[in-house]
Amino acid sequence: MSTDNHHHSHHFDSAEHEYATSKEGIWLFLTSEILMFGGLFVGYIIYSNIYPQVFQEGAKHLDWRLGALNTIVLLTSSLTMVLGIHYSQHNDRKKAVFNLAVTILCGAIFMLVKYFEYTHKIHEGLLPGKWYHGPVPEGISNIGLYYSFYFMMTGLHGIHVLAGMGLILWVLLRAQKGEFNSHYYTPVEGVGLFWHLVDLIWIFLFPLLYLVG
Amino acid sequence: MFWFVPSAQANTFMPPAASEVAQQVSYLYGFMLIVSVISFVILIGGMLYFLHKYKRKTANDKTPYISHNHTLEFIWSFIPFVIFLVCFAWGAYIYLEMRDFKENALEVHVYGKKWVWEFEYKDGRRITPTVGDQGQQVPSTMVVPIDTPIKLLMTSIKVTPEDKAVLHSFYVPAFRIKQDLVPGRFSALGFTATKLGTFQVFCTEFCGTGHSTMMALIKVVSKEDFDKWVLGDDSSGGGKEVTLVDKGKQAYAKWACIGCHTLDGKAGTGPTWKGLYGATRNFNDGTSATADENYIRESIWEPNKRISKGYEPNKMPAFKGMVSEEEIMAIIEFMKTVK
Amino acid sequence: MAGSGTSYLQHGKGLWSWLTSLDHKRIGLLYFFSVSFFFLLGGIFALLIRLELFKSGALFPPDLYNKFMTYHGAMMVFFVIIPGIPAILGNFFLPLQIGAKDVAFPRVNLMSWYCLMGGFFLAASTLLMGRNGGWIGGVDGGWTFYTPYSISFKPATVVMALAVFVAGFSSILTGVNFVATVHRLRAPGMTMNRIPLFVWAIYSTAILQVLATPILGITVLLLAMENIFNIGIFDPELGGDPVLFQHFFWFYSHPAVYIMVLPAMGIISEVITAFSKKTIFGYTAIAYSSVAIAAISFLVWGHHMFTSGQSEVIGITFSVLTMLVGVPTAIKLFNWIATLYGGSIQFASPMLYVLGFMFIFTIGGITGIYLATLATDIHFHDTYFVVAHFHYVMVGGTLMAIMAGAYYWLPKMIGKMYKESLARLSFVFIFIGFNVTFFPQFVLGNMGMPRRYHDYLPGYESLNKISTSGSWLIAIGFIIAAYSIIQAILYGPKAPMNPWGAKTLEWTTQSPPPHENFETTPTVTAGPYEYR
Amino acid sequence: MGQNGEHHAISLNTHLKVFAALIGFTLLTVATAKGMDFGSFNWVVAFTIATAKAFLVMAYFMHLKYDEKIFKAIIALSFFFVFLLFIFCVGDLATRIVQTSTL
Repeated sequence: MSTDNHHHSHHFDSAEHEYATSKEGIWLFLTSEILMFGGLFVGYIIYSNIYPQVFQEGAKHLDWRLGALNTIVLLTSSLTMVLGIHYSQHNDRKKAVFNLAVTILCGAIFMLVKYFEYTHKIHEGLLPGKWYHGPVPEGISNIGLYYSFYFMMTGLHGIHVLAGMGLILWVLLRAQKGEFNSHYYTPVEGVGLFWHLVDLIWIFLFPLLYLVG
Repeated sequence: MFWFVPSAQANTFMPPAASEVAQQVSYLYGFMLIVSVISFVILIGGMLYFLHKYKRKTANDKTPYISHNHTLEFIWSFIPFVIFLVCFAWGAYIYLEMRDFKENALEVHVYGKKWVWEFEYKDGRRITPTVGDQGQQVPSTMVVPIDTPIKLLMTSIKVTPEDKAVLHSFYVPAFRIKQDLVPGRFSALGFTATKLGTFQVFCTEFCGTGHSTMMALIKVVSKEDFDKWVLGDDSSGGGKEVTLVDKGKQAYAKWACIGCHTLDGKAGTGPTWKGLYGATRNFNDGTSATADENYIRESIWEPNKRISKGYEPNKMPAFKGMVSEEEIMAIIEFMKTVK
Repeated sequence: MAGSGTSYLQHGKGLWSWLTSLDHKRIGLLYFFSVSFFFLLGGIFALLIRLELFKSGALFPPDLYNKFMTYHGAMMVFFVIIPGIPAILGNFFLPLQIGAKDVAFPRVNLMSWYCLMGGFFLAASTLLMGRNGGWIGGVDGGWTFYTPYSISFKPATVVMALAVFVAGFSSILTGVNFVATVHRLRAPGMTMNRIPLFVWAIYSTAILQVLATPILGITVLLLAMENIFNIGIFDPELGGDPVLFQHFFWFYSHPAVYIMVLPAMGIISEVITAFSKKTIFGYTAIAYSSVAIAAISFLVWGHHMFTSGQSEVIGITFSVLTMLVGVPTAIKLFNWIATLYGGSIQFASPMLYVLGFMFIFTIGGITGIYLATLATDIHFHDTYFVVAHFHYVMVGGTLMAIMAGAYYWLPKMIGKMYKESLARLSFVFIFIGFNVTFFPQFVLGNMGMPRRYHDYLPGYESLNKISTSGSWLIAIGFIIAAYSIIQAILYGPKAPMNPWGAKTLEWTTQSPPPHENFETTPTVTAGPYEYR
Repeated sequence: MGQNGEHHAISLNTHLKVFAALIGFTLLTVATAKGMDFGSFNWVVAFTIATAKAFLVMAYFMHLKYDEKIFKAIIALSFFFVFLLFIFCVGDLATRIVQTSTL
């Protein structure tokens, strides 16, 4: 909240008070993110029970190796994020900046892999709903539905990854200027929570889309 | 364009109950009405009494400090709770009865499309809106026998393949029944009529421009009359020679033109057909043309090519490949008679 | 820092200082002006609707009427009553009532106002987009956006969905802010059992805003995608289920009804104690019933869908759960009336509005039971009975409460007194006008007149005429109310610190309050309504 | 006062262990899904593992284990409401009676 290093905003009693409040605000916001993705998950589970074949056929065209790679990339980024926070807390500016940079890099790798997956699918005609013109297995008329969910879920997640990368870049620049120390590191921690949530959603998306289908 | 229906005349508090379930709903409604009036009098009467009695007298009135009273609070939570549960249980009981479709029920299919109702019987007889002898529009009329369980199987369909089927809802106030029609699946509705007469059907799920004119009728007849009607012995005359005008009339109903184009000069979603043939049409792009055979063919096959002033494009689906040349000629002959 | 004696109104000058202000009081006023403007627009659409329905037969083309109805609904729901009380009065008085200097996140607070404005401009821009370039722009199909109808209306529906998404974002941010504020920023001694009931109400509302709105967000996002890419999740032609859309939509929109009415209940508790000079009867019951209503409201959404094609089993489940939500509501009504017992009741204009609320809300609440009961709802669903019911609850309830709150707190907000006679006159017009407008609609619903009808059978005409004339009375009432507020702002005499002799914290600071609310942070030693 | 004083700082060692466990779980979920077939229990296995991973991330990376109770309550509430949406929607779809045309 405050851009000031050692002081706190006028309406808080102390820096500690402000820190705890900000953190609660972030958790509340994450709640709404979980519910938003939750809606999609509920839709996915319902439709995959109505049309099990559609979802099985659809998942066959996904490369689980790329999914697993992305899972590991995101988990690594979560670790470096944690390290970034840790070093910010311990006044180690260099290491903090380095770890934050690695986190952004991991995000970029993730998006790059996604880019290849997307172009491949667009090329093959594996598109959502009405636009699907890939191979149509026998007896299944609405296989596009699977790709509707695939693109909606990964797309929305991808937007969150990009947003998270932007936020990390913001705290990275501030860390570079030495704005964080053991008394004030709320933004790094807040952005970190957001980034972990993005990771958390992927942890569920990966088996859902790539493995069980 | 409203179809004058005597029974739909809203001259009573609720339409007269004309089905088995309707009678039960009326009892429940009566019970709830009495309970609500009593509760309302207790609440608002109590409030008014307190307002009168405890009106501020001086600026320094002393008031008692009453923070709570568990007994009272329990009573006024518990009594409403019991009343609510009674309403629920009674309502659910009637509802289950409403949804209990008899095995031997007479099945009628209901199709909702923009913006007409169509009914189909098991013998293949399909009822669409028609044009009466005086040139007035007659909505689709479902004929059912009295005191016989009826099961309606309903779905929403499209007018042309490019169109989109939307939600409709089949509502018969006199029977106290209502059910949405969802595209792509059948929903069911059952009733047993207990009164002879003609009853109004409304669409109660918003379905677009013609929503408020999407009506139909249910005609309840005696069992004997129904049997006669099934045999085709109604007075509509099977032996009459079918003229081109009659064919036009049929096409007018068949393609649901009736949903948007009136015959009596009133504005609908589309222009009225009254006096249309031979008239000069002014278009949105500033041009104009005479409504001759070619223009009418174009308007049916490619309606969005030229839009008459005051109307929206893309309201009417293109009927090219669906309405045949013969039908168009018949429609034009029919149009000529609508003056 | 502002010196002693300067109010928040003088702290910083010029339009720019307002548009960038982080002061919760100024943001509250920003909301006040923008929401009033939205209300004016929504009201004009309402008058046009009633004008069309004045007599049987068409005055406007059906499509135009359908747009009036849609914009009236969307404007009033998403831009007036949902942000209404929490964002205007909640923003202004929540920190004051708990003795805080500001809300927890002032910047987020300002951002949520900009989100609402952004949402409004997006919504307004749809007026320029017709169906594939139609002659009059705008969305039709109602504020509920039921698929598949809403899928066939591009591109305006896409933009409207985004508008709702952005406005929803504003709602979430406000909710996050208020929950954190109530949890963390209470003055010393202000325990959760001592916070005023208005704060309890806003707090419960905020929880609803955080938990329910995201589902609306994902629903309208899917709707927009459905329109752009035909993804088929809600399109039966591609295997989707339109009824599932309704589930998702009402998962938000039913709690949203309580987002609208819970804060209204909070205002009632405040005003009724102040004008009967008596402590609230059953503080705990009222406070916990707010939370109970918030919690149960998530379990009842299916009562909007009894005829939609959902299963019978789930219909019955939703019906019984809906009955449960009636209990805390009834508790509140009884407690308010019990508060009047033995009081010293003053009929000032805020109190008149509260009494009007009690009258109207009781009718609204009781008729709700008809709609929760399965058998009767089948008859009443989507008829004018429903229209009358939710106007009784949301307009009669929320709007009466917002007027009560506005007149109660206006002296504190702007530091000026209004003319009591004008305020009372506005009440008379609004109260009578409201009942004249909406009571006949119960009867119309009984007779079976469906809602969203552009035209109706001649038999329904006489009651519709009464209803339409009532709408003009309401309009006159609001014009008088607006005049009285403008008159107070411009020429009103200076307001004392505590004109009503109320006990909550906001009355212990000067009118209007200084920049940081209190000269010294108050320490609380007793409950909020200590009229001993 | 002092953010690092009062707050439990998790050691780097713990973080690395958690990370190793997460990677291990990822490999395990791939192995079970691709190498073994539990029939209709595939879902259960995959989701159990995913949930375990989610708990690790929340408890350690997101500090929930050592943070204030209220954060746990907030996050639990959000999952509970997703569950509510799920259970009622499924409740509807599972109990619908499919009507078929007899024509």
